Amino acid sequence: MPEFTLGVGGAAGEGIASVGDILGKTAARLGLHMFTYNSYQSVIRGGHVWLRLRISDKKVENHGDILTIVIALNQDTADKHTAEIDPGGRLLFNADKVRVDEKALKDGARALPIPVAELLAPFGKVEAISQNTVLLGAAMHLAEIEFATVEDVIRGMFGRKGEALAKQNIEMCRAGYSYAQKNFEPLGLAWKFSRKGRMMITGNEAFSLGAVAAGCRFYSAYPMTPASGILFWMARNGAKCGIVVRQPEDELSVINMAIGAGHTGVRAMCATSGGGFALMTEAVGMAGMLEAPVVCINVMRAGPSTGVPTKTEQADLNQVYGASQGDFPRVILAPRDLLECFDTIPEAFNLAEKYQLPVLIISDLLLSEHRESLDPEALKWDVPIERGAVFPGSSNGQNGFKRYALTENGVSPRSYPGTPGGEHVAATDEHDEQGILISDVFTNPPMRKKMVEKRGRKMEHLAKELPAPVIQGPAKADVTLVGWGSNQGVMREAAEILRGEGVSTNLLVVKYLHPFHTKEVTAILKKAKFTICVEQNFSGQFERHLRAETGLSVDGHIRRYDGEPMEPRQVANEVKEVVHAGSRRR
Amino acid sequence: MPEFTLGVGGAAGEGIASVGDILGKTAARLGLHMFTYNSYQSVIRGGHVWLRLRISDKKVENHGDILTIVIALNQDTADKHTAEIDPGGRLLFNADKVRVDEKALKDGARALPIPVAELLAPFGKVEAISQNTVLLGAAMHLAEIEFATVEDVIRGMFGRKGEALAKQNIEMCRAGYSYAQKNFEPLGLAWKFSRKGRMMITGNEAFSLGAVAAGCRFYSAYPMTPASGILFWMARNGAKCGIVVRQPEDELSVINMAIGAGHTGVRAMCATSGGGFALMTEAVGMAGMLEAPVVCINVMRAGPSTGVPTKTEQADLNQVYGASQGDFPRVILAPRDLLECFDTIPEAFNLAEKYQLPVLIISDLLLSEHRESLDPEALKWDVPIERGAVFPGSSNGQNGFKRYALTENGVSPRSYPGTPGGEHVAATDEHDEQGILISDVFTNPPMRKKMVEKRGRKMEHLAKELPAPVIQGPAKADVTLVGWGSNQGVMREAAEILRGEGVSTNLLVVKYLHPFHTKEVTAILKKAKFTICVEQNFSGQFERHLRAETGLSVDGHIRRYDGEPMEPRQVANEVKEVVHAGSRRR
Amino acid sequence: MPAAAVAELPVSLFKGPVEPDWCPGCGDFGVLNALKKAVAKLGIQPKDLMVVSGIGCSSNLPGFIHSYGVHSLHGRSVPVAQGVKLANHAMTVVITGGDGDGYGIGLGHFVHAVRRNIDILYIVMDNQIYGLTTGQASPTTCKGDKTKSTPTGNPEAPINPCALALVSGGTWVGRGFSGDPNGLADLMAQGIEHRGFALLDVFSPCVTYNMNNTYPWFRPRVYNLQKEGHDTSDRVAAVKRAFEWGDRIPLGIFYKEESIPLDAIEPALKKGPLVQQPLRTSPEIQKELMLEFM
Amino acid sequence: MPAAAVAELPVSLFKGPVEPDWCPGCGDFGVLNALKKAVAKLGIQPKDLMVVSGIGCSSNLPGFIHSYGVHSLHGRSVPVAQGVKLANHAMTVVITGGDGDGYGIGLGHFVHAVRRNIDILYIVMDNQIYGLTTGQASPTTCKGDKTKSTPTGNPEAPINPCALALVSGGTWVGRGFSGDPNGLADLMAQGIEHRGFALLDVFSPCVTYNMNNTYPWFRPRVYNLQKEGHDTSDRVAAVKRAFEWGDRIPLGIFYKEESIPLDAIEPALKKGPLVQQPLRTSPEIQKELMLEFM
Ligand SMILES: Cc1ncc(C[n+]2csc(CCOP(=O)(O)OP(=O)(O)O)c2C)c(N)n1
Ligand SMILES: Cc1ncc(C[n+]2csc(CCOP(=O)(O)OP(=O)(O)O)c2C)c(N)n1
Ligand code: SF4
Ligand code: SF4
Ligand SMILES: [Mg+2]
Ligand SMILES: [Mg+2]
Repeated sequence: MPEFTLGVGGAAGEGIASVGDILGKTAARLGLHMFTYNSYQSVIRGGHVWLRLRISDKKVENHGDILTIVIALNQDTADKHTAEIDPGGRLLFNADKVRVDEKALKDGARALPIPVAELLAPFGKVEAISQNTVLLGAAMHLAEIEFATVEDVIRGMFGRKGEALAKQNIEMCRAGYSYAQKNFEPLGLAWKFSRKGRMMITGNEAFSLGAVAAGCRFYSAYPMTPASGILFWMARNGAKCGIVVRQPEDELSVINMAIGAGHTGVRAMCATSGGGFALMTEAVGMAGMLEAPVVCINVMRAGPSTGVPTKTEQADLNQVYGASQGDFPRVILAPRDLLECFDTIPEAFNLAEKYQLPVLIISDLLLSEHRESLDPEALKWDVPIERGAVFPGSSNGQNGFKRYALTENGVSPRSYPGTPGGEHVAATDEHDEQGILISDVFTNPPMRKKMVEKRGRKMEHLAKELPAPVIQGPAKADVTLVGWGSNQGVMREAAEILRGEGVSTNLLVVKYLHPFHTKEVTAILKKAKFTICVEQNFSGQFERHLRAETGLSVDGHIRRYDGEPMEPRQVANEVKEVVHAGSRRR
Repeated sequence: MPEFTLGVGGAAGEGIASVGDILGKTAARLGLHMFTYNSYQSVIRGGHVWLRLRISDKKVENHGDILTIVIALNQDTADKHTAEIDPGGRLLFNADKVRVDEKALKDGARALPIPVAELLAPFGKVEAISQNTVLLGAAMHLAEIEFATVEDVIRGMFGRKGEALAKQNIEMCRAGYSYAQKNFEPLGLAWKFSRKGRMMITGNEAFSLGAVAAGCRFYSAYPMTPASGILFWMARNGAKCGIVVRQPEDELSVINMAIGAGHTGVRAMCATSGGGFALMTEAVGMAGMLEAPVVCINVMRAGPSTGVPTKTEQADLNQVYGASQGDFPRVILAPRDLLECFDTIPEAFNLAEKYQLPVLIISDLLLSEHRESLDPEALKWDVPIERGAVFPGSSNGQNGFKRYALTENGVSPRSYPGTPGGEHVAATDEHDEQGILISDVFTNPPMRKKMVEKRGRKMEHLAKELPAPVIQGPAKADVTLVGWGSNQGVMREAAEILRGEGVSTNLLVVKYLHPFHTKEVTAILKKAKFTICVEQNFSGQFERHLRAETGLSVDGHIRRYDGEPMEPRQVANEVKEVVHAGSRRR
Repeated sequence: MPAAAVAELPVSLFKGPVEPDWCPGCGDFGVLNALKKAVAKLGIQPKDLMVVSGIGCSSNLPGFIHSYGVHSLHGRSVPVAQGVKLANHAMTVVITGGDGDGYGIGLGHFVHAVRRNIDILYIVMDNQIYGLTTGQASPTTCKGDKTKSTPTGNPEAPINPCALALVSGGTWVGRGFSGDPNGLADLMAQGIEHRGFALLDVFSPCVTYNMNNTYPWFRPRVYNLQKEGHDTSDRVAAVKRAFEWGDRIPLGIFYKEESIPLDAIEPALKKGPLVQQPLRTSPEIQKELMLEFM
Repeated sequence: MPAAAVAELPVSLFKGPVEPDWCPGCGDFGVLNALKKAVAKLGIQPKDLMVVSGIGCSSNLPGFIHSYGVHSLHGRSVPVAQGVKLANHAMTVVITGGDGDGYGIGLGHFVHAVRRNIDILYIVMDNQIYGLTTGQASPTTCKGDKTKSTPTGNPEAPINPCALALVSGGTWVGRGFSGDPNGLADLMAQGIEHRGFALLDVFSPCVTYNMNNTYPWFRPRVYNLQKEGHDTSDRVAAVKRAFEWGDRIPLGIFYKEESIPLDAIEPALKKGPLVQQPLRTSPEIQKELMLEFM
């Protein structure tokens, strides 16, 4: 099972992302699988950017914890990462600029200097950033990636207008490739390229495509890392997909616009990160009260407050669960992998429109910004679109339309503005079936009670639609890992490692956070021998949520909150420690 | 034990509140106890305002569920409340305006018409509102309240400038009083007036006095029912207490100003209701990250969204618990009665300053707006004021002050701006001990981890300071009522009723919501035979909180969410039903 | 908005399901009546009218007119209305709210909406007070005025909403007075017909909490800009007029210009109202989108 | 602010704990240097200076100057700074932020702070772009300009921050250019010395994401108001100048007037900075407060 992981490091502005993009796309085209995670900082130039790209011929769901080839674009990278390279790995560096401490290398790892200036000499005066292309070329040779496909990828990236530039880049890359061919042994990965073309795509881009599939027609957002990727995609592609894309003055405006649009009958979505979501909470309650559909994504980053804007964390669950005052129905979904990013959007819109409520999606920097290979056939463009009960109109032009009719399942047919006979006012004050306020003049406690219950009933019915959670891996196991959202990728591989080491392990990763499958999850956890909650935060927000919903506590937990995503080997090791400590405690 | 409850009803603008104020103050001066609850609507004129005033010679903690005298200022009131008057009760009404359906009266209740126009004739042309004073006079006679004290109270209300007006009002009141003396039997309450002067005060006013006692020097707020009472008090009295009072453009500004002031070294507070608090949440996280002290009160009203602005509910617990993204320390307190409104503010400031974090107080319309008698001696003005670790200054004018020094208890000495040698930047980005950002240039995962843990440690130490919850009532009981905040008043009386009826009942009412006394509460609940959670909301937010913190579920619950506060008899009856149903289930 | 001339409708068609619960004499009655008159005159069907408001006494208005309406959050009517208009630009969208709602908590949205220039009429019932919350200072309360929140006099200078709109690129800026119902209805009709974001600030006295800016106070002071030959195409002159306060207070149109509203140039709206567009994209576009990632 | 003349301090005293991490050539370097120069010249001790910012490249400034600072939330620097000043009005409070921070998400706070007139200098590094989030349109991005969020050109008109301050009762309104460091330092010193809220909008080019409003674009266009005999006491003239854009763009002071800032009239501040007041109230006052309820 050939596989390797490349690390590219340098300062912001040194072209790290493009190395990852070219190599990643090439691998995907050749039919390999890839997963890349970019560790960067909240600074425009400088800092230490560190991208890891894992390429394998089987599906990979995280960036792993091996390091086969490192491209050091600056001294800093060599200093930081030389010692991390696996035995048998290689360090590629610009011999003119970077000095390597060979003693730091693990046994069998080797440092391979590339005479970049010499190789670039034929090109005349070129920008300093060009070193990345030369070193990439050298890495292609080591990793035995076919050069012809790289050529195609580079050409595709520059497009028709950039033919000359593309050519120059290809030649620079070839210079590195040829130099490496002459001087270094490849890693011996023995690929079999299926040449099945795969996409290379981020979670944010998958959300965007999902929105198109869902028939989203309105997208509003205010820039905020790590949610901005959706805005970028939408700004570029919205018009051709028939989507109105707006970046208004703040997040208050973002969600209120989206609710206005959603209320009017178009599918409207918005996204932000934790701080922006905090500003949106009041309007989430408004959507609950108006019974207006809206889909909102909170892409978590390391908090609290401004926190570490370019780092990942899963610590906004409390915020999303508690968004806005009062009791009202809402749905909270946490997609667990790239494909679910796509699939969750149509699902969210169907729930939002059928039940007329806000659907909140929780993602995180890891899920939203990582790049991964994806089969194009996996994207189900032809999803069912369910718009729920809609009033068709009538010739009655009088007052009296019951927008909030008391129904058995709590859902009252909507009347899109513009529909004859369906005139009404949707109000955030408590109201009666017609929407007439009952907060003024005579507060009507019995009607108030009915309206609270009507809204509440929607949740009971909705809950029945949601697919129940299932155990992944063996039905019976010594250890059950429990988690949510994006951690699935690392948890699955950790379980695999553990099973390989004789610790039978299965996992439960929850996507449907609210409403919660209390009965099903309780049954699963009660059967489990030893449960460990794995999550990317300090206080164990999901662990607490689990207890709130089931009354059950887990036997141990693994938490990380330094901003870096978990790695499978690290998790597997910690599981063993936790089990050991836990069984001693018993 | 003499006691009666007066109900006054009419449209907004008919002077209902002043009837309650005069009678309530009079009772308090005479040494009686009183509790009043005003049921009004979100409308400036009109609507149906319904004020209930309970007067007793023992302490009363809720408005009860009896109705002894009703003053009907309009037809609506007579129509709505005639049938509710207790046997033996009286309905007073303006014979010129209101018709009463005597058949609706319970046995032994009587309707007493007052010829208002005739009684007011001697005063010439007077405003229609004057009927309230005449009817009040009649009620004083029925309730055997001393007229001389009423005179004093009215005089005090109009102040020196209003002597003529006061006199006229007194005479109008006397006209009603004398008419009743001549025509009706009093209720026969046989008061013994201790004449111990008591205050009559609202929860919001108690919060305000508590702020003065705590040394609060900055108060900011944007008007929002039911929190506005604090702003009104502060606007009138702030200057003389040395408090800067500001009403800025919105709640975002409110809390950010307060945090700026708190960071600078003054005790700063703000208050709002649920919708305003939603807007404040991002800044709550900022206070957590800057480690700035701030006290913020969320006075709940019936939600979601604009909801029923003038009605009570306890449904903002999720919002306050989940306020802002990320994990950071915060304290959540829910005062349970009038006196605790006062006491909680100094306590909150001490916690906020000693642990440098946001302290969030949850109140509700019932607690904040009800009026109650209070012994002036009960107010502990001389509370301890603990400001926590403060850097005294030094001659070192260089960079290097460690504002966020890693300490054992997580608290690092603050340096008030202006202090020599303590210069630093407090940042919402993650930072090192000096406050230098670690989100830029090089994100430092080990330092990040230390900082998260440092902030987290504050909570552990703080938790040890908080008084543990105790069982009220007998140590062992068949039924244990569990609740939080303002419901204590009604729960205590319900328990008393139940005990009187042979159902041994005790109660646990939680004030310290976060951090939570998990160990102590678990011990109490595990010992309890049958637990019932009593709260004023639809979804059972506290019940879920309890489960999240202890893993324990209650055996039954009583919830109300039509906007009206619970009443003791209603709760007692529901307890019996729940116990009955629960024991059948078992 | 209505391109071709359409027949007038009876005002009674717009009678709402309940009677307004404003205090007797409140200026907002005049605004409500004028709005009904304006839309009736323009022949806008109730089904094609969307009235969006925030929270406040004034913001209760949508409940009192027969049409579509959203009674949104305090301060958020403007973004909600923009969302509505972009979702269905065939509708006539009118925002009705108060000075606290629009110029206090909602100020940022207001100024940005002006520069964004979506085709909406924004009517502010400016009573220079927070009515519904029983009488605190608002952003247009005059300096020195006593209110419940400023018992010793307001220390802050008022904002100037018309001037704010004017310097933010406003394409139609006017002011009305609920004491002049016909003039007001006429201004509303013009504001609706204007293509772009139109601000109509209306003096709408609060008879319960504002004892300074009352009907009798306004009457001798207000004058009509259009009667004094004001040049509505001169932005600087308009700003100068907007500064007038005290003895002479202008009503009427400060400024107007032909404009192409954002909803007319937004590419996704070229094919007609968004709400009428099909939800599926073509397989060609799907393919194109996927190819970008390969 | 400093009443009596005090000795100048060395600029080096204000050297921050770390080097700025802005892109080489970023306009914000000029703003930082000018601010250090200005406070050094005015003899303000680092301990008496509080620099408050929001979030953005520009908002990182407090980290690069030795003084007190709060690096607050995106858009919230203005309320935080007002809280600081009211808590300790003996300090010199300067806000430093970006155009997105102050004129986008923070616009409401900005305009209300102008009318509230608390003694603060607000410096906005206006690069007409969102820098830190990698190049989206900001509220001052020109119409038609292409950015990451407006790839086919910005359809919204920019706001005019100086004009907004002018029509909101601003008592000191100026504009600087980080390409003119001495002029900028001088404007900052004047803004700090002004008693009241002072807005200093500064053209501070983003060399990475704004390829339209660059140093070479500005240089031939900017001119100095004070060199052209502009009357800084004429508000309408100032608004007119603020409208100038294109071939001639004014720098310098648009308007100033003597003012009494709110912190000078706030009753609770009469006895000195709030932070220095004792926390206990007298038993007499306690009694008085209680008696009100009896
Ligand atoms: C977020 C939020 N803050 C505060 C309030 C309370 N509130 C309701 S109406 C209002 C002021 C209304 O003033 P204005 O807009 O001038 O309307 P008016 O009542 O004067 O017509 C306020 C502060 C609220 N509903 N929501
Ligand atoms: C509530 C919130 N929304 C969005 C962001 C993301 N954000 C950080 S900086 C910034 C824009 C900065 O632009 P500007 O103020 O002009 O500063 P510049 O970087 O251009 O100096 C944004 C949108 C945030 N931190 N908080
Ligand atoms: S309080 Fe004022 S604004 Fe509100 S309804 Fe009454 S008069 Fe009108
Ligand atoms: S991105 Fe622009 S504003 Fe930010 S540091 Fe670089 S040049 Fe300056
Ligand atoms: Mg108003
Ligand atoms: Mg900027």
